[in-house]
Amino acid sequence: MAHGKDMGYSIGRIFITLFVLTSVEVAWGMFLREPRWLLWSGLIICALWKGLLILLYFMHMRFEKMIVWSLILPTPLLVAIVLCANMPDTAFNDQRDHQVGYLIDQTGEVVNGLDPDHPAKGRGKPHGHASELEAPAAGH
Amino acid sequence: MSQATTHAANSPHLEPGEGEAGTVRAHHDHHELGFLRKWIFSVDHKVIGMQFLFSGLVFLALGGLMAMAIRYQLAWPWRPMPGLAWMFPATGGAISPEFYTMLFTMHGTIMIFFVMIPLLTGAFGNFLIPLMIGAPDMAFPKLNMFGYWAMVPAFFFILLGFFVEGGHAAGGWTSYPPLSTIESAAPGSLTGQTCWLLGLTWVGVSSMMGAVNYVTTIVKMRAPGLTMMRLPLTIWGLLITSLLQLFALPVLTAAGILQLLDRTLNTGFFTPTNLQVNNITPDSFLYGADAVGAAAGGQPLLWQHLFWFYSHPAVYILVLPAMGFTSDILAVHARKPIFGYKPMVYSMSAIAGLGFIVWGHHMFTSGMNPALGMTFMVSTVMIALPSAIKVFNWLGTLWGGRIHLRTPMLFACAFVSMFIIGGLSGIWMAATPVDIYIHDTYIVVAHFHYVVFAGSLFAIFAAAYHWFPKMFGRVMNETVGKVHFVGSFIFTNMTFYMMHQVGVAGLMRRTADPYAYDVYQHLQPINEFITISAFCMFAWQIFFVVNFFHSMFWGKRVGRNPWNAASLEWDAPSPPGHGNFDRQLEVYRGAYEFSSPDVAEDFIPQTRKL
Amino acid sequence: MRYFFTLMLLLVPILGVWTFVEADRWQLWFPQNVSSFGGEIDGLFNLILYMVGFTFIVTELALAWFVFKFSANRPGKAVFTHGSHKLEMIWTAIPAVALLFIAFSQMETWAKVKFESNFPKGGKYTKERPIAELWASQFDWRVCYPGDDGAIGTADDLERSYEFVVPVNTDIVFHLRSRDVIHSFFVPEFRLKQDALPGHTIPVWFRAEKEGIYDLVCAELCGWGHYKMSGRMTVVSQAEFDKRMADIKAEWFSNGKEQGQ
Amino acid sequence: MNISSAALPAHDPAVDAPKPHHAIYDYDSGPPVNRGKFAIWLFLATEVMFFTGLIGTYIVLRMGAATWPDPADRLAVDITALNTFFLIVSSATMVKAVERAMLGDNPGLIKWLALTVLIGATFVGIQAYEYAVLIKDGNLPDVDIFWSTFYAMTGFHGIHVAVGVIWNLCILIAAIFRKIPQEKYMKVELAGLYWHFVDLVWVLLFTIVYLM
Ligand code: HEA
Ligand code: HEA
Ligand code: CUA
Ligand SMILES: [Cu+2]
Repeated sequence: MAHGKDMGYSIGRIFITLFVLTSVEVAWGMFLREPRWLLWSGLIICALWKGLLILLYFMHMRFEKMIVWSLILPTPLLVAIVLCANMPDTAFNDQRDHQVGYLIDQTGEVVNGLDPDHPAKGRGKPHGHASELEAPAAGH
Repeated sequence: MSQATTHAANSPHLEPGEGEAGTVRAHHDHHELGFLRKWIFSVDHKVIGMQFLFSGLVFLALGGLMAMAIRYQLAWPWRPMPGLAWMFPATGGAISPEFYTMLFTMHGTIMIFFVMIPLLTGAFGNFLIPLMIGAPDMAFPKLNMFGYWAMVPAFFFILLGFFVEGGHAAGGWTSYPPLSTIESAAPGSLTGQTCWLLGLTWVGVSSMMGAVNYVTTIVKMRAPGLTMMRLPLTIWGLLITSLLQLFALPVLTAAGILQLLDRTLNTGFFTPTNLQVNNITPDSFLYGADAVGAAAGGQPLLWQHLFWFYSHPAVYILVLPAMGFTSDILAVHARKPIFGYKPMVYSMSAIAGLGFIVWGHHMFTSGMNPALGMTFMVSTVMIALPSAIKVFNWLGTLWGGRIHLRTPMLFACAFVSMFIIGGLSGIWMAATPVDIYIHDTYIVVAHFHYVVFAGSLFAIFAAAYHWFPKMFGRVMNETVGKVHFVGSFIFTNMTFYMMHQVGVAGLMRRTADPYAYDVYQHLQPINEFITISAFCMFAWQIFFVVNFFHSMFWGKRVGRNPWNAASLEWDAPSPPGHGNFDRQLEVYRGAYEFSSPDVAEDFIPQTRKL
Repeated sequence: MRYFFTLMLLLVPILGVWTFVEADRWQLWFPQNVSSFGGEIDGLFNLILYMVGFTFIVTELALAWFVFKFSANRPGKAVFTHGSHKLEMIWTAIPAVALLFIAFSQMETWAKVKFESNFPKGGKYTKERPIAELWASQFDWRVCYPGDDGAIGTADDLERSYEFVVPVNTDIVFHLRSRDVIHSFFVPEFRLKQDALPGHTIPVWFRAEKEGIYDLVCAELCGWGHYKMSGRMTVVSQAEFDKRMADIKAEWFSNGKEQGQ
Repeated sequence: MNISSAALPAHDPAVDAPKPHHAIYDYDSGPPVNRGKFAIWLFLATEVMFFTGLIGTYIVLRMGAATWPDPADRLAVDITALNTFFLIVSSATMVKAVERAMLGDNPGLIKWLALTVLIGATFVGIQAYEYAVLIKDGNLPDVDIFWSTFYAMTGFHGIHVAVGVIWNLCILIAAIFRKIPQEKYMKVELAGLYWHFVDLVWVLLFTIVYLM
């Protein structure tokens, strides 16, 4: 056997931390929606913290040798490369006629399908309210 | 090192991965395997390698036939192909433009995903890895079997596509949306493209299983004394290739699945809004026009980025094992140690590492942000540096050797010669302003056929001649082999070299009839020349096919080590039985100790203790 | 046999160089260049050609020579060496310098052609006021000139299919757009290629320095008719251009707009 | 011909004929890591890259959108939050199961593994329910890019969870009928690593898709 018979850490403690972090995260996400930067940074910190705990303890990485780390270490770099290269062409592309999410609506107009102010004009329907919307006119 | 070299016949049966260091274990179920277990559902890496080899060769013939049809059309557009009227009754045997687009799409797809990758990693990777590292089999033999069986749905879908309505995918092997996602944009985008995507997904699954297995085997199952820096370069090439597959391929799988969703569920990851195909807005874009609409609003460049993030590393997947084969074969037949072993290893790693950050060079004119283009140019140009180191070290290996010009050696030298040509034309394309002009011209076609056909496929030929004795216990006929080499070399250069010239003249790839443009009309004679050379090259392969199958059964029998090579696979019987080796190997040195003054012979096997 | 194989390997650099030398004679070289930056691109192509050509000749000759010399039947063993640190350094450093030189020599021209910040300013046509919008669709080209108001997308726009007329010796900026799939604007004589990306408006500039009629080629696979998606680039003098625009306008309004649609 | 046809070493049937019965010489080289663990980490690296493709697509598309709907308006964050807790709990029970397996405590292993399978299946069930409600309301993947990305990401995560449940179930069945001996605890640990990975991906997905 490669290592000792117990996991080398307190499962309970990690579990409680994860539990608390998730609660904080959900509460944060539900009640702290403005300002955006605060919402996002809080959530990102919580998520990364949780992910790290799972990786280090549940997946036992804290106790693994360098060789196991080396298998997974290139990935963050590659993730960053993929994201960085795609940002200018997709996220911040100013040669686009319309930003992401524009659609043709019932009237044939190009509208922002993601605009929360006009859910019926685009095609996104709010959760659970479908029956309140009229059925679209058929044919075009 | 202290490992048991005794035959511990009574040690309990352990599963792979659970053997303690130095365990020797014996198999007790020595019953003869039936045909099915032995050849079809085999878990023996040698048999699985053969399975990949033969299916790869069959697809090579198919892809080659498609190339011939392509060439026919380019030389004599719209002229009925003699004797093929029954296949295309509508046109009397002539190639229609729809069919032409399908031809090169499937030619590229089949050659890359169903020929080169299966042959290099599937066939030779499987066969050579355990043998060259002195292991009894792969780390996970069952997984290995599934690796081949995952190819079966891939074969099914890729062949099915030819028979569906609208024909097979016709968006190029790059499948750029929206051409490939909007059904009314091309006949191949009806159902063929879906088959294409499913086929590729399964190839991906197969490669992933294979790659996990190869890396684990190479890292964990080397014979005692075989340190990483004593590995043959073939193994290094295969190891690095597998890592490339592991880290790059899943991105293509994800992108392929997103494209599949675009096609089947009408999502719009890669399709911007408000398009008018055939001058009408496709039904699926209109709200309420049918049950399912389409959430357009995506970004076509996103596919290109994700596709090339895999497919550029993929071209190094196509060449790194080939470089490994070449290095081994050059050293053995020149009776010289590899010149600069460590630089060779580092340069392969550097090619792989840099290979992840150069993919944008396929997108210089695509509308990509030009500042990105600049960074991609610098990284692309720099990738020539490790390639240069490799070329010079190959030359260094030849220098001062005692070269035996046997067939494998000739093919390996041809690889060096033609990889240089293909690599150097890569520099033109890497240069952004020059690529503005030459992108999508025949210079690109010349470039990649020099590296994948004249490069990798020649290395595969070299490897086939070189390791044939290990596979079948017989050598291929030397004279026929040389005849095969001479014709292949000459006709390959005649075919692909002239493509540079028509490319400089501005001829574009993927055109069914280039002469529809005035600017290209004077290029027809040269295209005829290329076509005739290509036909000759294709016909010439009969020497290989006949030699291969004839020698399999009636070739001259040879011993374990016909080339007097030093690496471990030659220590096993030819062909090796189940479990590969009949003694516990112990490794004392690298794989390239040729012509050492310390011994009388001109080679020291890795296993000999001095 | 070794003579024969050496000859084969030797033929590669010999015939290889020869075809490049003769290419011009057989009209297998660049078509004439008529754009202002085309000369620079050809120059850069040639710069790389000379550099890689040199490398090509040296490496191929070395290969042929080694194969010839060292496959001779001679007594004794091969030279026993595992490499040379000094040589590795040399043949890493020299190509590194050469490659960096190649990379950096390209940047200026690339920036000139493609960077929006370098687009001609102060001339008649700019990124904001392009000469026309060029629409690609399966499988034809359409040009949309602004009417009298100089702005595109208004009621007085003039549409014309197939032919794109521009004045000579003027910095031209136009907007490239696509209706359906990806196409590519390619005029070999201009050394200019730019994909038309659906859903995008991509500004492109060039300056044609010679009057004439040039083929406009679609260079990105766009379906079965990709091969015949040709257009025509007509470069005329300023006076002629004004006359042509007047003609186009007259034709457009006399035929009714529907026809151009 | 010259030396190129130099005589090849002769075939010697006594030495060279394939031997049908070989001992298997299996030597464990390289770093002291279990092969299975090594392989599973490689596999997880490919999984990271797979989800990079999916999540990366989401991120760049979202950054490029003019507006993005507040997920709380469209998705049922509350029951998904509950689901998140389930997955975390199941990760913890999985750790217990691995611990029991290491100690050779087969009944304990069965208990904790069964719990893991159960909770995992609940997760899948709740997600299926969520999908059913959404689809009934007409929120199909083709409605807009929000839903497209939503289904692509959560769908592929859901498939991974389902695979994990099946994998664990197989081990559970093996443990019940054949007993997993202490020295084969690695079987459980490998499944556990995959299971935690799926949990980890969910932690990120939940934050990005449901809360941000
Ligand atoms: C095995 C496959 C393989 C290999 C190894 C390469 C190697 C390289 N490729 Fe290639 N490439 C392809 C397969 C391959 N390519 C394919 C299939 C396509 C087309 C895809 C499609 O669109 O369908 C393509 C397309 C392609 C493009 C896009 C062209 C376009 O569409 O406009 C570019 C642009 O930069 C490029 C560049 C390079 C470079 C710089 C290398 C370098 O790695 C080469 C390095 C090698 C050398 C340079 C030679 C040896 C070095 C010396 C002798 C030393 C001295 C040299 C100097 C000082 C210059 N390739
Ligand atoms: C590994 C990859 C590979 C290989 C080997 C080849 C081989 C060949 N290719 Fe291919 N080609 C591509 C990859 C490859 N190609 C790709 C990726 C594209 C781009 C597609 C796209 O644009 O989307 C392309 C496109 C392409 C074009 C451009 C089409 C166009 O743009 O319009 C042309 C044109 O001449 C061409 C020609 C040829 C020729 C003449 C061969 C010849 O060398 C073929 C000779 C055939 C053989 C040598 C096979 C002989 C058979 C055997 C040895 C079988 C033995 C069988 C048994 C033992 C059972 N190819
Ligand atoms: Cu339009 Cu090709
Ligand atoms: Cu590339």
